Amino acid sequence: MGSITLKKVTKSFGSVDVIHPLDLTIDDGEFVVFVGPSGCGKSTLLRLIAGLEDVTSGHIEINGKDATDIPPAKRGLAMVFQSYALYPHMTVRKNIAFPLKMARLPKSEVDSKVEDAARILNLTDYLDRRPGQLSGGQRQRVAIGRSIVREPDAFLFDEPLSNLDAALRGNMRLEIAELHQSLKTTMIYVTHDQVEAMTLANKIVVLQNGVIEQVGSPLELYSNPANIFVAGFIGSPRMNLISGKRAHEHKAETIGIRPEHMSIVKGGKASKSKWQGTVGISEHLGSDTFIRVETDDLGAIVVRAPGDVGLKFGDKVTMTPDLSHLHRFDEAGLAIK
Amino acid sequence: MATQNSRSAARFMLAPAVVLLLGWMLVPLTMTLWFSFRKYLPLRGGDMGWVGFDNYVRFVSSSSFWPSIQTTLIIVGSVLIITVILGILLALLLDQPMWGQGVVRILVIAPFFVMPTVSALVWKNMFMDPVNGLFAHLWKFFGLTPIEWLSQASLPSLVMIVSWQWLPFATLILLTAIQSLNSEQLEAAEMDGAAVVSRFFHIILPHLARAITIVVLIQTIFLLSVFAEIFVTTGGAFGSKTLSYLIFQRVLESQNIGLGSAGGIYAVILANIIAIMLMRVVGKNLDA
Amino acid sequence: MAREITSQRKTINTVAAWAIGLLIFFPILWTILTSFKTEAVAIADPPVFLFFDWTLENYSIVQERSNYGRFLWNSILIAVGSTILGLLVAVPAAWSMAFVPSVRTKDILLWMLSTKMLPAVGVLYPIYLLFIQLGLLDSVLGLTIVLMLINLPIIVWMLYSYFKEIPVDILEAARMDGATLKEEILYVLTPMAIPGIASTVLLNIILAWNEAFWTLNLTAAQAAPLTAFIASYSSPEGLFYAKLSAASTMAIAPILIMGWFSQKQLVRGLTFGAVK
Amino acid sequence: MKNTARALLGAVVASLMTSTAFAEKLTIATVNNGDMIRMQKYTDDFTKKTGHTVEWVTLEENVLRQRVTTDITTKGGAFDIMTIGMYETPIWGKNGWLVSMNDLSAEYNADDILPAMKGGLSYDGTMYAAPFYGESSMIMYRKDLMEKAGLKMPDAPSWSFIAKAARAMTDRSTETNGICLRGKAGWGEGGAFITAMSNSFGARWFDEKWNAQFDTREWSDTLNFFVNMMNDAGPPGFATNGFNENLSLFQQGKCGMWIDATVAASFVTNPKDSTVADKVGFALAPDNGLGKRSNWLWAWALAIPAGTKKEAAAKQFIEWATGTGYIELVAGKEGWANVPPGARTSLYKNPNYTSVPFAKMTMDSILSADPNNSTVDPSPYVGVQFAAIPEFAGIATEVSQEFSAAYAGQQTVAEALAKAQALTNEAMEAAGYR
Repeated sequence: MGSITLKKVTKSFGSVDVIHPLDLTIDDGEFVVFVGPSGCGKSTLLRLIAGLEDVTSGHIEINGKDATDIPPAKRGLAMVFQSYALYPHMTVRKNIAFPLKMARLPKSEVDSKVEDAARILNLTDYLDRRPGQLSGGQRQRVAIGRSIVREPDAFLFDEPLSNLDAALRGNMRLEIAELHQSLKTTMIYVTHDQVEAMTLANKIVVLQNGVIEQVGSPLELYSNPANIFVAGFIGSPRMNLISGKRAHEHKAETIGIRPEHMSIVKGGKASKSKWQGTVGISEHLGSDTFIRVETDDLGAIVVRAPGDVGLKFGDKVTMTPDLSHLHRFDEAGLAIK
Repeated sequence: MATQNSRSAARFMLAPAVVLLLGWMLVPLTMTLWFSFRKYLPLRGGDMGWVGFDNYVRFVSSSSFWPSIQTTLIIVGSVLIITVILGILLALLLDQPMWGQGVVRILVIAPFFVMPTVSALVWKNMFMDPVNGLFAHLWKFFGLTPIEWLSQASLPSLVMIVSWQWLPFATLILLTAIQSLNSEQLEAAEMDGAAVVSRFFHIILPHLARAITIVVLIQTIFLLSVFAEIFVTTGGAFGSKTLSYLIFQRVLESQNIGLGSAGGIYAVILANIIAIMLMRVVGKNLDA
Repeated sequence: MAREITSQRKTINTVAAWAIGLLIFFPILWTILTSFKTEAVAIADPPVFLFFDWTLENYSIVQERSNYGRFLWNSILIAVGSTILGLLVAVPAAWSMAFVPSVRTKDILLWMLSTKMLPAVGVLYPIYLLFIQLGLLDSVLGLTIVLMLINLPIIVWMLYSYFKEIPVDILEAARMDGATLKEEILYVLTPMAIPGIASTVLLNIILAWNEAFWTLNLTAAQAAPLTAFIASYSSPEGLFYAKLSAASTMAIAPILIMGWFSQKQLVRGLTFGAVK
Repeated sequence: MKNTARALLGAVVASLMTSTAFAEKLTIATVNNGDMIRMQKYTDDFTKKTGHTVEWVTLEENVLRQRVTTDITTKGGAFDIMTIGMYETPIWGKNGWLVSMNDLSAEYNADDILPAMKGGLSYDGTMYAAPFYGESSMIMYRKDLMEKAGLKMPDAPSWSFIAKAARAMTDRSTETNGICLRGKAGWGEGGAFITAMSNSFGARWFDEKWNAQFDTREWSDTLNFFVNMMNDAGPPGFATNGFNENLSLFQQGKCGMWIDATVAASFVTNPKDSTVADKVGFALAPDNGLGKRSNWLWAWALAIPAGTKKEAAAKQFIEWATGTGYIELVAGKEGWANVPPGARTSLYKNPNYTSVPFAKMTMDSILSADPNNSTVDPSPYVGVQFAAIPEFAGIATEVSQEFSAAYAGQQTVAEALAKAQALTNEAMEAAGYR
């Protein structure tokens, strides 16, 4: 229980089309992440599924039933907001109990469900506090708790971690992943952070300007990006994209190569498969070093090297791309298979 | 940004307020409009027929009309200026650290709670009376001839009474606005070498623009209909007749409903002109 | 060194603020003091401030002359009643304007405010005639309705500016959590807007309490509030300052006391969205 | 048989009527002057006698007038009894808005009402309001100050004597003003005084064709005389002084003379409120040798709006409040000086009352005022200090505002008169008289 299907869904605000005709199927139990730059329509899409916005045309089906005109509360979905949207005047206990109270569950049942949720989320000691007295991570857990107790068919997360600091974000990411493991409920998660998308998702939906660019598992997207946009968006640091003469050499308008798919040596000579340049700024991460190489004919190229690579600023270097991992794109930016 | 569902709910929930106010405005206004075209003299037989624009012409050509407009504008304008300027100064003072701030605030807002009738009575009798009033005692103490406030300085006296009533309101709103000013902004300006005066004009005053707008808007609404203060103190004599007081005289004292209704329509027009002007001038500040 | 300067400045601030505060408050203080004087002391030259024989005589005379309790009760009924009624109409309206704004929202708001600029005296006759027809003359209900209508624009505006400060997310969360519109407003919005609603209520009570035109002209004996009470003292036989002061004190004391006790709420909320 | 049946039926109907009339609650609008407030204290006596209860709506004079006029013109029915004056009664009676008072009970003895009062409260021979008290105006003066000034007040002084005495009694160093007179705007305040005064100067409001007369020599004499005298011998701020302000000044001993309502006599001689109670003398209002004195005629009277359902009970109240029984009730409790004066002939024949110091002068003043013939030159209107036409109150208030502005020195007497002339003619044209 928890499959969601979008059929030819569009959304316009006035004359601005935010979502172009869009089809998408989400299966029960999947963890789907909508990712894309800000303004791509991913949050709007989530709100359309939630029922907080009306679709301009098209249909939304939940569990095989048309839910297009069903109000949010009746869709069997739960949502965790970016701002947590906790009720500031209620204690943690009341916050978590609120959806159950709205469903008019008997008090004993409400209490036991709240206790259960609190135990799962390590909130038992904080049940009588108000949101204002909690830390960011605790608030986030309360927001999740509030959605868990409803036992929804699917969870919707709208950039839930963006208000947390980096360390906490990592922890919460794990907790959400564990939650999905234990609940096995459909989750739809919106983020602009491709790292979150890669680490959490079974299925990633990449959006740009209201259009789905590609749908697939993280690795699929990583290894077989369907177009330049996905290629550039997924992966960190970004894939190196090269166009012009060097691309034509590989019978493509644009070629792409990820930083880890190149080897780098000091000195050496240029050839068709070897690129030459000068070492610019390096980022030393310990295990890896990302080296920015300035070239005359390719622009700046980023290469991943081992942490102990002995290259210095200004060294002349030669890079050798692994041609089996070379991505080729045509004039429309689509991948050439 | 909402669903069709909530939009229709919104329309449904806005409806009672709109319908009520529309009724409250339209029903009497229509009746007033109707009366204004009729010779309506209750004491001489009631509705005595259609007279076209006679009432309108008569109302404007009356020697009291333009002075009453002038008086209205003087009272509204002076009270606004006084309350805003004193309100800012008072708000700046109350924002400073001091002992007993809460008590001082109570003292300052107290006049706002006083009924206009009562404050007019108190000022008129106990302060401005040229024989027994406190001001008279004070003047005599300094060997001066007491001022006959309500006859020799009727407008300044009225402005004083009304300003006293509204100063607390202006002060409170401005104080809240000042307190919301980010102190880092002021500190940054101080670091940049801005003196106290230029800090006030370049940082505090622009920050207060919105609050001043609100004070001006709300006070104008209330000041246009100032009535009890005039009724109790001067009864409209000594050039203190505002437009609404003139209408009162036509309707209730002269019992000429037709003429008074025409005056009422003029007042509606004046109010709308002022409203539109206010919106033009200050409306931008309300956008947010 | 720095501390010393601050405390010196603090002293100056304190003195200045207290002086101005007392000056502003003085007319009220003087009225209250005078109400405890005899008529002769009230007009004494030079004026007597504190050292006189305090008497309650004026209060007993005023009470003997008119049944203060009844006027007070009517004032309370009308002020509180019109406020509750106003909230019932204004909360949904303000919710609509704040959370589901349309292109016309601002126009509607300004139009509502402009209805307050209508000169009351211009429409006295029509309203009086209507009240006769509806049998509302001299009834608490009639006055409650009129005062609600008069103050409705202000209530809507105040509530609107508070509601706009509340994040929409929270209301949407409630909607997702299965709350109906009524529940959303009742359990989530209203409690969150308590400070704003409190100050709206206070301001509205003050405005209704002090409204002197309609309350005087639409009542006779049954529904007359304190504004009518004071109208019978506004020019009694001779200028009896002490009795006038006693009556004035009785008319303003309840609202003054309420205002003082609740000034924190009033001050906190009295912004009309002025702070941004 | 038939007759007895009819009589029986009649008796049943009558008893039904009295029983329905029983225990009514009357709402009475009244003015907040001392006599009316005193009456409220004795309402219990009325309730005891009739079973009816009374709700009082006590308002300041201007508010009251505004309030009852609105109610009567719209037939609002908010009041069962209204307190109105000599100005309103004939106008409202003419419009058929008031219940006739011609059928009051025999024991009430309507014939005892002073003819001047009855005349002023009637229209076309029907009395529409019963006088609660009546008044004229007269001079109240300080005998001690008069003596100090070396003068002696005649019983019927002239304006020139008054002006001379006022200047002689004035001592600014002790804040003693020779004369206190009404200057306050409002037709019932300064307007009433100056109109009554103008009568003795030979002025009038309108000629026989309803033309305003403020451009006449007589009016300019009146106003100039008044302003000169008041500037020399009047209190500061006299332009805002009305009855109450002057009463207060006089009671504080700050006035040598005061020409005002005869009812004030009981206040200024009441030692509880007045510091000069034992030093007050009385005289007729002054004249100018033209045959008219400058005293007015006024009555506060009780009237019943037509269409009331409580007419019977209301009449019972009026009989109680304006009858001789009430006078005796007050006399018994508070002394004869405090009974409502000026309404009944019998009061002035009562030896208990004639011993009150101001009784005779009050009576003489009332008798010397003639509403039907108040001006030296003939005029088309009835009324001494007013003209009993519906437009008068509005016009006179505005005229008196112009006058008050002249008293305050904001404009000259000539300017004030010119404006008064213009606005009066304007209003009379609007009302269709000219």
